[in-house]
Amino acid sequence: MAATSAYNSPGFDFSNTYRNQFLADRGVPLPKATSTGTTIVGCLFKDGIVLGADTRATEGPIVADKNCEKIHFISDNIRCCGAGTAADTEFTTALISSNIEMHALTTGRKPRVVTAMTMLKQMLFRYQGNIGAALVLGGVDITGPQLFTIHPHGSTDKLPYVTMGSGSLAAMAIFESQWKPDMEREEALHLVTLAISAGIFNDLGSGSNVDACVITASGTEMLRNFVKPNERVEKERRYVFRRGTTAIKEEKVRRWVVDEEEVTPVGGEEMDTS
Amino acid sequence: MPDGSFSHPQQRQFNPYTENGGTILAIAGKDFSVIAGDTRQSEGYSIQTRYAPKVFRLTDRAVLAVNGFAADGNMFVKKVQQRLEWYRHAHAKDMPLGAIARLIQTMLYGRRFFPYYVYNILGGIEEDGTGAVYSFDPVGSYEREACRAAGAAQSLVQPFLDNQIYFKNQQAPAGQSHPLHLPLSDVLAIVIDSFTSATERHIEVGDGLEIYVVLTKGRPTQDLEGYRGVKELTTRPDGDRVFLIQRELKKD
Amino acid sequence: MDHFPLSWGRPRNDALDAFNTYPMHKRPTHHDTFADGVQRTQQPIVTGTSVLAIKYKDGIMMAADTLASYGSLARFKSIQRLHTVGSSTVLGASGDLSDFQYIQSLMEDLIIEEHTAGDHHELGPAEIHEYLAQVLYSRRTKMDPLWNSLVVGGRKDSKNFLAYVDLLGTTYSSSSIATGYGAYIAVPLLRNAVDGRENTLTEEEARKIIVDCMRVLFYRDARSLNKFQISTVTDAGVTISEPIQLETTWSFAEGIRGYGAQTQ
Amino acid sequence: MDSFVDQYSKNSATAEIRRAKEMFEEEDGMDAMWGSQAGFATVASGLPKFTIPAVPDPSSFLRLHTDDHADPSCRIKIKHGTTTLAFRYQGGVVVAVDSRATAGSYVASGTVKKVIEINPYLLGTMAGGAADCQYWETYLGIQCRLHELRNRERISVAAASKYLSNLVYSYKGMGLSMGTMICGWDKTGPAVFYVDSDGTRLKGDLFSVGSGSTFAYGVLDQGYRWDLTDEEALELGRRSIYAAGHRDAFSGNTINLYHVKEDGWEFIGNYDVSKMHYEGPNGVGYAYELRVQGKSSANPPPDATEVPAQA
Amino acid sequence: MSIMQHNGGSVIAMVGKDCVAIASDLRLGVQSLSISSNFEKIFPVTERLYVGFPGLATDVTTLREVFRYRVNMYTIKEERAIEPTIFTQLVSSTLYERRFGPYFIEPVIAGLQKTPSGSYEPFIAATDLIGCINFAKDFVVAGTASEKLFGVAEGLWEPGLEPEDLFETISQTLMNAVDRDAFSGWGAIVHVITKDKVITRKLKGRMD
Amino acid sequence: MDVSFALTGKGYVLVAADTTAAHSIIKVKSDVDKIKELSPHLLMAYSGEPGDTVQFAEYIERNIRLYQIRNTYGLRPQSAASWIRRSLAESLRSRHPYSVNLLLGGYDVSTYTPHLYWVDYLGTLAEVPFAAHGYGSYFALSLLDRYHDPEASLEEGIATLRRCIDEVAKRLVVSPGKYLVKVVDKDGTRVIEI
Repeated sequence: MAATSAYNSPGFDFSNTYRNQFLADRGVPLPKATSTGTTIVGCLFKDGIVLGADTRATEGPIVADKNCEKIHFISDNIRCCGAGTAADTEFTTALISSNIEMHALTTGRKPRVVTAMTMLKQMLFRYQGNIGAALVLGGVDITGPQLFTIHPHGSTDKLPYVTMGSGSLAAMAIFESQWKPDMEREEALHLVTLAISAGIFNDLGSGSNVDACVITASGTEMLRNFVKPNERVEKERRYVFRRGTTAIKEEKVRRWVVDEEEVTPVGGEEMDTS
Repeated sequence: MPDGSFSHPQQRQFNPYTENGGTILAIAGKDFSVIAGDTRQSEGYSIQTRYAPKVFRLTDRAVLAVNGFAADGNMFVKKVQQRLEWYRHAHAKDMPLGAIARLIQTMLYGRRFFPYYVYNILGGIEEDGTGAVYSFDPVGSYEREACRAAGAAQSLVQPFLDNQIYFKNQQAPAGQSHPLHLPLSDVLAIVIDSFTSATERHIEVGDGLEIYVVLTKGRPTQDLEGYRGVKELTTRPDGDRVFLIQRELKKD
Repeated sequence: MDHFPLSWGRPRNDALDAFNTYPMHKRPTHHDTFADGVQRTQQPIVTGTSVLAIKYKDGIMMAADTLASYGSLARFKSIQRLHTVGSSTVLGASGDLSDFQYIQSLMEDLIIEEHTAGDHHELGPAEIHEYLAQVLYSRRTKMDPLWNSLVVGGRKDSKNFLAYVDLLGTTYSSSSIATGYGAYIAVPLLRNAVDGRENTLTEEEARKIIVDCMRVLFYRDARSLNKFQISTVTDAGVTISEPIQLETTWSFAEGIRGYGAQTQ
Repeated sequence: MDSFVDQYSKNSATAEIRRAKEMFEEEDGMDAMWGSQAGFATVASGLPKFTIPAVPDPSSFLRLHTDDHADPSCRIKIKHGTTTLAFRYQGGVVVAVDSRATAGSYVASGTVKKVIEINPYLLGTMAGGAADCQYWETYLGIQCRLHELRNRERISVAAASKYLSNLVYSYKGMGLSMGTMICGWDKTGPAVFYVDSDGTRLKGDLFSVGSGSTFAYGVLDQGYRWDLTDEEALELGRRSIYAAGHRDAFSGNTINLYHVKEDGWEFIGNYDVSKMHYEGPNGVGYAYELRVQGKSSANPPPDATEVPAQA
Repeated sequence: MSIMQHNGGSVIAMVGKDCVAIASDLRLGVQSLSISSNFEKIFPVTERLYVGFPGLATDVTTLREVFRYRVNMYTIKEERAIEPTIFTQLVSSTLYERRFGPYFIEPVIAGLQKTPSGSYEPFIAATDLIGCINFAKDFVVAGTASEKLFGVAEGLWEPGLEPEDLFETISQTLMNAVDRDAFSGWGAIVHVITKDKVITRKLKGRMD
Repeated sequence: MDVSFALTGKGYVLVAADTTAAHSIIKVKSDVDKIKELSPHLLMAYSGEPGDTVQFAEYIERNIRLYQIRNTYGLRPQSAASWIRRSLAESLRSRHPYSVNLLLGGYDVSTYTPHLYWVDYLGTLAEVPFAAHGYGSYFALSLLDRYHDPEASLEEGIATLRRCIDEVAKRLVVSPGKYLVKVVDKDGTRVIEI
């Protein structure tokens, strides 16, 4: 803790690795991070790109987050969907978003999708797959609509319709059977919804709602919770407890001054035991 | 290689078990018993079918729920049913609940060294007319309880039942005590809420819900009349009565 | 048995710790053997890929391509993987084909035996399925599995029957079933098209659904072939078509350039 | 039809189904599955048979799928964890057990009956695999009854425990897990025998078995004397199980207390560990924190005016 | 047994009407052996912001020190108290920094966020051990009893609970969940944070 | 197979540790002092990986001393415990971590309060009224739950400690033969014969 700044120097800190290895050698398995089972897709249409994602985050078989956001901001005209280790997709896209902003400021031009793609693949390649981010990158720039997938090891693909995540096969089946070139916006949005829904209903790792994002030359429209097919039904009864149900050993109350005009001094701590 | 995972080629290649998800639970009341299970059958991240029953009527007063590896479970239920049939032929009556429980123990223990990967819960009415639930581990240890959840989401559901059925950690209002048995309507509400909650948080639970209700002989049935999705399965007019309630669960 | 307090009652690994001298903080390293096993490694040799089947108004329809793969080699290109059993059942198989051929001969025997009993009772799809489930389950219990995923479909007494059984003896029935890669790729499409419409779909519509799915499977399953057979079971009996050639389009590939910045 | 061919053909359909049937009969291991003996036949007539998986090393197969320490993700979790104790004193035998069963970190049950009432004169305790103990001690109960019928006298504790020991020893190395105390009163007076699945059988005055046994010993050894009164003895048993329930994560929930006397055993009661902690059996909680409430280790000199609160 | 279960412990946070609550058990164990029944895992960050660290006990202490340092530096630099959202990002980035050698902690954050209009809004969040944030509107859980907590909370929680009702709901959720977990328990502590006060209560829970 | 105990009483902390140095199945020496006097009012019992223990204890001892020289006053027990924990936790992040379990007993002369800290090799710190390390803890903790009294006189404290030692001698397979017992109170630290 020699640093005097609240902010540490950038980059990963490996200081715990020896210790963790030491623990692992003692036969204790190390825990896993939240991963998103996930269905994410992207599809090209006449005027631009539609991206889609489900909103379930899982830890093993448990749903950790029912409504998380998997379509990440890169720049005004570029978005990126993430599958894999949740923290990795989050931080990788945030980092590239900031680099793209810097790049845009340096060059004074609107960022290109291919620039973001190159930054992402170079970063992921550098980490040799240890950063578990599988991404679908889409946007519209001066060269027109662009759609890429980036795999954790840094390989990329450029296709008119792409899917990623555990529900990718289900979503791809929809695309393979129904995609056609030069669709209208509504058509494309509907198709993406279908593809994500196929993931939601057929893949256990994906679930809850459909997020979509439409990017055209004229702007970006983020459709958060575009379709909500899985709202919880109302419970059969209420479970509010009578006050005093829980047995207490001791109680401590700390009061804060809220109203600053109040002149009377307020006791900092009062204690009563019940 | 001292890593404890000694194994032989055959085991590596062929694992005779798999896991098919889902959850079951049962609650016993004073003069009724409720046994429920979801209907999803999955393997890995795939849903194999949205309707595969996990709860089976054995007699008019005994219902068995099985969970774990579906092939083992189905085969096990078939064998129990076969044994009960034989018993019927020999005794001209249904086997009593407590005896079925012991039968299930010996059958499970017969596979002590190659266990059935099955968690069983047996629910029904005892000979004295009280509701009962018996829960089993895969190799046959069992005990009679008032409520039990098993399967993929057991650790989500069981503490909720502890709280709502046994009133665990709840202080009763001064001068009062918690009821010993809950009414059927409350139990059904808790069962349905347990499953909708489990569906929210466990990926292997969902699609459909089947609730079997066994009522002791002569018990009024008005709390089931008009209940959404209920139908009667009773085979004999003068004995205990079995009802089935079917509900939908979320499909994601 | 292990008597150390932390692992009391658990089996002791005698190979590791013959004299009960287990060190305190050390445990056998974690390894998810279970997950490993589920991957079903390469025991099967010559294999077939997906089988698709759905229920429709007048019966059931099943399809499978005609490829037998030897690892990644497309070894035999006109193998039939649909098999008629009796007069109202069809059996589709993916997985090891020699095991399937054994099952076929079992089926022949079974039907002949039933026939020679002379009671004019014929095994229907439900009975065939039950039989297969018993056989596959008992083989798995002997740790000597028949390495197949089977789909049994049929129609008897104007009732449609469609069910699945695999090498572990796992069974289920559903209005649409697919094995192999089909479980991931075709099932979403089949469920969209069939669920809730089992009693209204015409044969035409059913055929279109099946062909569409076979096409998608051919696009995405590297062990598949664009030549397949369709079988139907209706009140009229079982039909298995001649191999059908799929029509596929690859035209959009023309427009794709590279994997990144390339435009030409 | 041609039953001869059928009998010897290896891969006809009937042969296949016959093999399947053989399989079932084998695994049920029952001679009579019919009639009044259905389901209990084996236990009544000779040693039961068990299905063994067709693998080269069945015990490692079993460990592969059931040992949650070697592989925490193993799916077939057999319940574990326990504290049981039994000791002999001038007034008989006190048997005390907890009631928790854990599968991995999950508390699978808090109401397990870990004292198995073999017959009115014999008790067995359960530690290790719950099913192993339940099954074999039930079986032992049958054998004890048969002994009575054959010999017109009750079986001695020594003989009963020897019977059990011989039984489980014949399965040694197969993966049974059980550590039990057979307690009773016979012609020789009160007796306690420890029997486990390794084949150990020990006669003794005082045993504690299970994951929490060390904690129970800690209290038990300090308070144990041969000439305890009944009251003291029961309190010692209860207090020792409480101590284990408190300190051992895999033990707890409730205490079941039994007393074996000359005329057979008596169930004394079921005590919630939490209630024992706060209130004890008669209003005084066992809890350390209650016992030391208001006490302080600080020793300020009498002239110190103010003592800052303890950090 | 995973390293996260070595010392045991669980934390849960819930949103109520203009209030939040955060609660944890008090056990410190070494695998099955319980060492201390007074090991707090929840620490105040500011007046209306608390953070809970379930996981490996050594990292609980270390991270508590790390965050006390970083929050103090923030306060000195910015001359204002850190807000829950900002603190959550700080937690997230601190953990992700150790992506390849993580602390074995899954923090849970609960507090009241000051809105531009000067009122306070409930805020809860949790992250996994490498800092992936889970913003929730109902409840967040972590620790060895997380599955059990999810199940009970999903059943008991409802929106718009008053502070006293929220206290009952979170206490019941926590106690019943940890009673089914071998590695959590040994008493519990609950903090209910409202605009003008923080109520801290120790619960009379099972001690086995 | 190290065993160490510590418990607080009225105005003191008793710390006991076995005196065996063992290599595998061999007892090399049977009068080893495993309790370091870190400062006039601070004792540290250490056990764990041979080599690490002494190296770490001496490192701590020197640094606590250095602090006292630099600042003219020593660290209070809480501060010392916190710093020692931190040193241990940080060493764990290095290539050669110290595998040492500690019991820290101190007497705070400004509040007249004895303090006892339990620290394990991972750097887990907990303040407790009594503590044990090694296999002995499996027997002693429940015993101390039952018999420990925070207001016990030194004689009573020693009697309780005796119980622990006897219990371990009775039940532990390879129980250590001899123990070294030290006490810290307002007058400083000293060895106690038992």
